[in-house]
Amino acid sequence: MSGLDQLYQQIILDHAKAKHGFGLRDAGAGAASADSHQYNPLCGDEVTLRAVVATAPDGSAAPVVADVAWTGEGCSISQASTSVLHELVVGRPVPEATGLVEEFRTMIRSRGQVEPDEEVLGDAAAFAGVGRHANRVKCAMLGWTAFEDALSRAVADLFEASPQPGPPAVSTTTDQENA
Amino acid sequence: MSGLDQLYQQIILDHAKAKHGFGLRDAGAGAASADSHQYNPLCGDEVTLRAVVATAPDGSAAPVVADVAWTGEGCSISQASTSVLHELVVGRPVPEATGLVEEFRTMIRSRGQVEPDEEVLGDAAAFAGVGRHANRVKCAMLGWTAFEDALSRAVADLFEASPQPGPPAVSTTTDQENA
Amino acid sequence: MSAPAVDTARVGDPGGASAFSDDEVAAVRARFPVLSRTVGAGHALAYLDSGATSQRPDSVLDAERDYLTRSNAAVHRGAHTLAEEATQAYEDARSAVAGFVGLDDDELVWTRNATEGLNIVALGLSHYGIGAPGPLALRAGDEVVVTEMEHHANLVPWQQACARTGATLRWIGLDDDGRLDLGDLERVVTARTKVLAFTHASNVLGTVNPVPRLVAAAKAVGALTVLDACQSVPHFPVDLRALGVDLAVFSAHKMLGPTGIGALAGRREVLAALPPVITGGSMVEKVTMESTTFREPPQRFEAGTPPVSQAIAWHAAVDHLSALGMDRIAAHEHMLTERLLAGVAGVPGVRVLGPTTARDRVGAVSVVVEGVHPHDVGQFLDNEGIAVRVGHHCAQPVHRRYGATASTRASVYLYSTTAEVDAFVETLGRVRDYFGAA
Amino acid sequence: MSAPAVDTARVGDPGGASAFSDDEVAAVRARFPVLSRTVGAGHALAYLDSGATSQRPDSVLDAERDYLTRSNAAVHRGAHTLAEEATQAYEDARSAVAGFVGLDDDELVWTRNATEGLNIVALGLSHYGIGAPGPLALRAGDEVVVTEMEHHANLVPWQQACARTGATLRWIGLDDDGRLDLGDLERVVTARTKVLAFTHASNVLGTVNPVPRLVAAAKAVGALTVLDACQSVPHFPVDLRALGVDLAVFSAHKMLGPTGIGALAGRREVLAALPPVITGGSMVEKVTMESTTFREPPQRFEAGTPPVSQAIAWHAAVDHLSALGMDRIAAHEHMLTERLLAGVAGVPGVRVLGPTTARDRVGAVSVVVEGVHPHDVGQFLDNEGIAVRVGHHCAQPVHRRYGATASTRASVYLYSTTAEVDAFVETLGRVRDYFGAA
Ligand SMILES: Cc1ncc(COP(=O)(O)O)c(C=O)c1O
Ligand SMILES: Cc1ncc(COP(=O)(O)O)c(C=O)c1O
Ligand code: FES
Ligand code: FES
Repeated sequence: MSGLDQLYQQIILDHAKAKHGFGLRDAGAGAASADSHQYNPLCGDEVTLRAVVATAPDGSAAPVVADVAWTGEGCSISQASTSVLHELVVGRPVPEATGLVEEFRTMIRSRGQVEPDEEVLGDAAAFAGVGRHANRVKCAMLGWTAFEDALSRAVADLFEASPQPGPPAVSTTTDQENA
Repeated sequence: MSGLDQLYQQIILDHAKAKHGFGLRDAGAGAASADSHQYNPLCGDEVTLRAVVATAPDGSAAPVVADVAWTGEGCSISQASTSVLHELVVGRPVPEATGLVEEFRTMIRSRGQVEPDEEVLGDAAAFAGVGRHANRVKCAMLGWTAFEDALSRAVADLFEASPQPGPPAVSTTTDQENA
Repeated sequence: MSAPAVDTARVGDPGGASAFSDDEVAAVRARFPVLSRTVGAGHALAYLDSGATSQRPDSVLDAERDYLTRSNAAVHRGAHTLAEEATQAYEDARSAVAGFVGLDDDELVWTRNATEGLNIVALGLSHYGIGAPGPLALRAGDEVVVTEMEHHANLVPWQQACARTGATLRWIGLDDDGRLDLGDLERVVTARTKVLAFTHASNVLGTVNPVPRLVAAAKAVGALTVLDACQSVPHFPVDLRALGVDLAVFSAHKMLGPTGIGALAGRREVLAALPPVITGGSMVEKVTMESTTFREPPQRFEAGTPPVSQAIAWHAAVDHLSALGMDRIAAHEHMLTERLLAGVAGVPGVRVLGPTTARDRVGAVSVVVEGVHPHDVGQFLDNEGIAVRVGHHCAQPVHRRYGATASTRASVYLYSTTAEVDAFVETLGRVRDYFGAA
Repeated sequence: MSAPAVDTARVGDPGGASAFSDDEVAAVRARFPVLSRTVGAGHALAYLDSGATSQRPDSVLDAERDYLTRSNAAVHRGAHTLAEEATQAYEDARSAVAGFVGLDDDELVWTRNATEGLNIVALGLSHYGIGAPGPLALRAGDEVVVTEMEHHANLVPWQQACARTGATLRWIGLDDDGRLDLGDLERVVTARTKVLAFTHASNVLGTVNPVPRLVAAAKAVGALTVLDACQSVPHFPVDLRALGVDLAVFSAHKMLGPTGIGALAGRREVLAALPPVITGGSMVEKVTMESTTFREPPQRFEAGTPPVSQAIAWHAAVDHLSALGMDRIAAHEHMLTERLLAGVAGVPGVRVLGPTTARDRVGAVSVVVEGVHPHDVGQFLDNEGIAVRVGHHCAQPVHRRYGATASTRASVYLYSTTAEVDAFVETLGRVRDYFGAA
């Protein structure tokens, strides 16, 4: 496999076209949601992502990720990684989703050193090669950073007595994604 | 002769002690004078020099340098070069003095390449070695730059109908002495 | 060292000078060690990113190392031999770089990069608060004019200067071919205009702007002209005195020299009227705890330890360029630009931002590939050893003007070859297929 | 890479670490090509001017050249291999230099030199005019406190900031031994104090100031602390986090690295509260013709092409220092300082500016020779191959405080030898005779 094909695995090219979860939708009744806008100053691309959380159907303590809806523009890596994110976390308990974000970040930041656990990361394991490309790390993380940000605020909302959805928070891709 | 002795010729060491013309004196009657203050920002040293001009005793058109009086602090090169200046130009017609300043500057700036004409420059020829020391060029020129500046204003005063001595002009050693 | 005067109309029409022959290019390239490296699976490097930063020849590397292993010392200080050698080499470098753009040594200020040079000017003009506003200071009601093709470096500092002083920022728009809309000129540059700041050559469009025409418009209303010469000085002969601009900036790293150094250059009377902004050692005369007086330019703008070894390396860079001849370099790049434009025109689904002919144009060619993101295009090219730049190239407004967020830019320099240009064109032709956009 | 925390009281009392043996010094010196050159009539060079700028070891020269001949490219841009290698090396350098002073990589801003770093802070705090004054902005009635031993770099920018904002500049005076008059401290640092800016070690007196005591005084009144670490970071272990200062500056060229690069480093919350002053590419988020938003620190303060190869060289420099051990370097210099002070004390007609014992002192020893101008002293020493600095060392007020316009300064570093110190002392003993002052 050429370096190129290692980076652009077929799974990534497919997700870049499929864009699972694309399009902002309203959260259903009983759910809480928050938006996050992330901007990549290196290329000018951006994503707006809505995380929707709801109490677990089985009544367990941890809420679940009810939906990940997003729009935005970007390279195939950023589009595919957000699409994969949708596939991976929707329906999961929040702590599990948060753990996956951590796992994904560790893999991406490892400069290609960490072997991804495909059992855990599923399609997201295809992004292991991105870590070797310093200037693409932000691409892979764009949607995931937005999700992490939106999720924490959606959960806070869900647990608040009277959820007060504020204006969507705007922040840049955190610059520590650099390294 | 060591490099040191070539720079600090005995003539220079003597002048640095003798400081001909040291001390500000008033210009006599019928003469015009102007002061110039020069500051060397590289070392913090300074000189205040008064050029006095008078109409030539022999009635010729060009005025003569009647006095060069100065005070200030500085290294032996700067003190000696100002002392030598006094010796060289007092009593000379102004155009001759201006020519000597040009001659001196050319020698100092030549990086030690121009052989000085001892007939013309007298003791000032001893400063030929200074040109090889980029950081001492300003030292050698400090008093001479002050003289050039003061002289041109003194002459202007002399030719004015009613000479109006203004406040002494303050300026730094011109930075082109650098090169 | 002084470059011959050039009428910018001549750019794209190299007159007598000819492009380098194949043998000559090979000899040019032999001096740049990095050009012989391979990339990825053994692909020869095709470096088409000189618009971002150029590569360095051995002469430049050697000059800096020689200085550092022989005379390295603080300049203008100390009576010792190393300090004197260092001072001499450093001031010789100032003369050489100033002479390369037709100026005298006291008309060139060493800066951190071109960006800092523009900030020195923009901050200097908005320098209210220390004493009285200087003769050039901007005030409410004044106008600053830029163009819509500026690099952020020649836009954001002016936005800030206007915000600080109450002046208004206006700009000259662009036509659909990527040229300044000069029909606008008399409407935009008016008696209220105090500054006209514009780029000599666009780093995105490649457009070379008509400096004489713009300078004349500014002079007619008494406005200061500030030229961003980052993409011109490296590529064709530029005589700033002949061009008649007041101030200009450019960077060493785009013309075979090091990072860490740029220049603000211009008319000594204008520099003398500009107050300093960055203060500290070496730019002062007399300092007490209470107050400070400042030196004359250029030192007034050079606070602290300057980039000494970088200045010396830059000297070697302009010597290297002069020895080859800026007119021949321009002719060589003109030939490559024509080939690049012709090649790209033949690739389906590819749109060029900027003029599609090489007249009044430098060899930075930015393209938008339909259906494929520039970063993906760049990655695809890299896989074959072709290095191009992708993104907004620090010029978001010009991209927006042409309906793009980002682009893929190939840029040539003296060491670029027809083979590299052909490889770029051929590989570009395969991008859309790979990403399923064809 | 992180240096161990150090209580500055330990300086001058190296504890466990020992000075380099003769063999070790020889090995240290072998890495610095320039140290083997001769001066004038075949004299070995005795470089005692490291306080102005240090020499560079082969490791630093090689690291920069390797980068330039292999991966040179614009960083954070382009999807190509060279750009990725360059970005990686550049960001690794940031981590390394930040770690060397106990900080994280997002707490270090690359600047042109230390002077620019202090200006970024002083201008940032006087940055009225763009939007509302930030939380740190100076206002009329506020006070900025410095000391009487500051380098012009840590004095003039504060004078200007006060002139701009209507704040008042105050300073801590000095006692006759060359130490801060801390009896003054509570009188000078008051509820009105918004900034306490002071040097860690004086470049003229050699005095190492008691950072913990000064930081405590500033914290007690809620003032920002700004440390000039130019003469400390190169010479002994410094952990900025442990010292508790808010911001600090230092320069590569005084610690084996290149000119053209320095650092502003400090607490991320403080950097985050500081507005940018120099604007342009790479420090922006979204730019339209009308307005611009800025990135987070450190990028917010790094407009334009950064000093990339210089950052990589600086990385090699801190690795070189760390491999030798900053504690051993400090011990070595302490030994040399003691010898220097003892030797000079024995020369008639010579007065030391600053403490006459090596406790809480670095190895910059400035002297005034009765009856001989410092420049003449320097020239005399140069004739024997001894390189020292002469002049006011960019610190006129401290000279005035001790009744001098200028002085002659010998300063040691890791590669200095006892023989060089002895030669300096011996030659100094002959100066007054030569100039007829004895
Ligand atoms: C104590 C001190 N502060 C500041 C500076 C200024 O450093 P730079 O010239 O690298 O900006 C120096 C060095 O000259 C110094 O010794
Ligand atoms: C047209 C133009 N202006 C300004 C700049 C900024 O130059 P520097 O990054 O060297 O400050 C560049 C290069 O990036 C440029 O191409
Ligand atoms: S290039 Fe912009 S997100 Fe990948
Ligand atoms: S050193 Fe000051 S004038 Fe010579």
